[in-house]
Amino acid sequence: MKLTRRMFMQGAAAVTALMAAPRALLAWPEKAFKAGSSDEVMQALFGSADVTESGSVVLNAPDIAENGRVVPISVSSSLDGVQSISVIVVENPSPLAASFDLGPGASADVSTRIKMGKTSNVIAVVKADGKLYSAQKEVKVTIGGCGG
Amino acid sequence: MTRKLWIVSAATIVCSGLNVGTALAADQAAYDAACKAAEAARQSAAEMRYEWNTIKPLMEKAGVAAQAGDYERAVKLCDEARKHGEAAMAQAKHESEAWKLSAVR
Amino acid sequence: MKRILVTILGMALVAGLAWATPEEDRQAFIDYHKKRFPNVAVEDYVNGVYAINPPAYQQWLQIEEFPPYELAMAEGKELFETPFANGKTYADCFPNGGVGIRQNYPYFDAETGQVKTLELEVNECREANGEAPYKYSKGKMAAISAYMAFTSRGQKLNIVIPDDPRAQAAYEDGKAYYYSKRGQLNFSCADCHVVNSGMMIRADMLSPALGHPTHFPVYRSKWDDMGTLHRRFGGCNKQVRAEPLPAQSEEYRNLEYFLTYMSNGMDVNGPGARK
Amino acid sequence: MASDIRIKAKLNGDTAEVKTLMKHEMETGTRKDKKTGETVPAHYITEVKCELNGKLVMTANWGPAVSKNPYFAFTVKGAKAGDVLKVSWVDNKGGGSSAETTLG
Repeated sequence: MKLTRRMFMQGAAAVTALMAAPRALLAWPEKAFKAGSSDEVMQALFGSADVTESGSVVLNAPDIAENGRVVPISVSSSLDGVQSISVIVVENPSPLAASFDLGPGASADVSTRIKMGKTSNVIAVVKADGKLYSAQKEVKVTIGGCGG
Repeated sequence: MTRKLWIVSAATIVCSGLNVGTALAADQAAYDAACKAAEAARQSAAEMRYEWNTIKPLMEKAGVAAQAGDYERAVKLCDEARKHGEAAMAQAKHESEAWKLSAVR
Repeated sequence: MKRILVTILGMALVAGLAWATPEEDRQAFIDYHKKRFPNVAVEDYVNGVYAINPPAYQQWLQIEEFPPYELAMAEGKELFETPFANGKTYADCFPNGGVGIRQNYPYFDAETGQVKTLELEVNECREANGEAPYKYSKGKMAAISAYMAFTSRGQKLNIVIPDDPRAQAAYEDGKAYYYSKRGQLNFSCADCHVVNSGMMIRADMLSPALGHPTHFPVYRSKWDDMGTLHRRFGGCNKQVRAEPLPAQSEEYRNLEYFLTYMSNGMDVNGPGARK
Repeated sequence: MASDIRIKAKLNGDTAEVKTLMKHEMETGTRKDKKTGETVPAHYITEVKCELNGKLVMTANWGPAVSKNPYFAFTVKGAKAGDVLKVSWVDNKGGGSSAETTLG
């Protein structure tokens, strides 16, 4: 494995290089990440909160999170033409946890681990061929006492 | 050593006396005594490896109260700290034999 | 009369206990767990609470897909392989170059009359080579310990208590620590992890004692960090509101000696990931 | 130095299953330092890019709700042995890192 590590703060040249680099996909959606409700997140990300619940979106999350700091989540979809997958934790102060933009070759199947402050519905939103589909699940978060 | 302590206490009493009047001087001394007793109990429990982690916070709170002039509360907190220390010592003594009854066998 | 009888019985038991050998203790420990969790295979206890908690086990498997301790392992490997200023390495300090030796720790050192742990010897190695010792609870020590445990995965714990009264005293001392109630809550280690294992304490299931030391050091989500076994000992002490002892204090080393002996014959599977 | 991005990639036919683990604090900006009592400034990865032979296949946009030492797994179709997979991230303070692996 070849490794490189760059600190982009090192100089203006690096910053310029970054700006000049071709970027096929959109910039980091700041407004959506700063939004305080799931509807605001949807508006900021998609300009619409009009979403259809669909069995073709599969959200895999635990019923009871072992630890709210590390909740394993995965989202996959059998829909064609998936453009993006977003994960929204309704009760988090900033509900949008992550949003994945799929380029050519990427399968609609992503996994990550997220923080949850308390018990909440988690919504997976899949954008496919310009339309929005979702799946949701309640994940219980309990306050730990001892552990391990 | 005893003499030095006496001088320190005396100085404190004098200082308190100058600042807030003699009525509180006795309370400062009572706090000093209660605090000393608590610290002694804590140390004994610690030497037995049985110190409770409640003792130091109680004494810290007592110190804050004393600094604010609330000697009554400070003495109360120190007394509680001392009781925790004594309970820990009693626990140590009891457990030195009692543990054998709970071992898996 | 009844009370006197109970007292006499109690004394007889206490007297009887003094004669239990470590091997008898270990067998009793395993029998206890077999009775308590009849559906759990002994070898599965290396997975700690996940051996007895299926929903948590599923989440743990997902964490194990790419466990966070792998970052520490990589750091530990690099630290382990980087020579000291004098050109020597950790490999020069340990048998078999320090690889695949975790299962033999802790051991009784006849020379010093003390129980030696792996972490203690890592620092002895550093100091013998003119390097400053690491702190014992986390950080670089936990990283090196994680790497050394990883190279020993699958090896069977082989803790030896030699025919030396000092070694037996150290074992007994660790055993006493394990079963003695302490702190304001008046709980012993065993009260949680033997008597009440599998029960919920608030939102957490208490893990069983058997197999406990097999998977350390651990990355604990609660810490968001790595920690050694002694860091966990300190945490347990604090939770019963007792003042923790320093990592690698004689008491904790003896405790590790006893506790690891209880898991003799089980696979090393550290480092681990825990909630 | 030890990498702060670790990649595990497995090739199944023409599908690459990629798992990554990144070393990062992922500070939310709301946590208080226990010792100083001061709020620890937000510091988290905002964007992860995954490229196959230099072509962008996936961008992950993250907020501070992604867990410390983030895990990210995804699959890529149309991959073959010898392809180079690159993963890079940038954070909200302008830091960044990248690593690559050759599919085998």
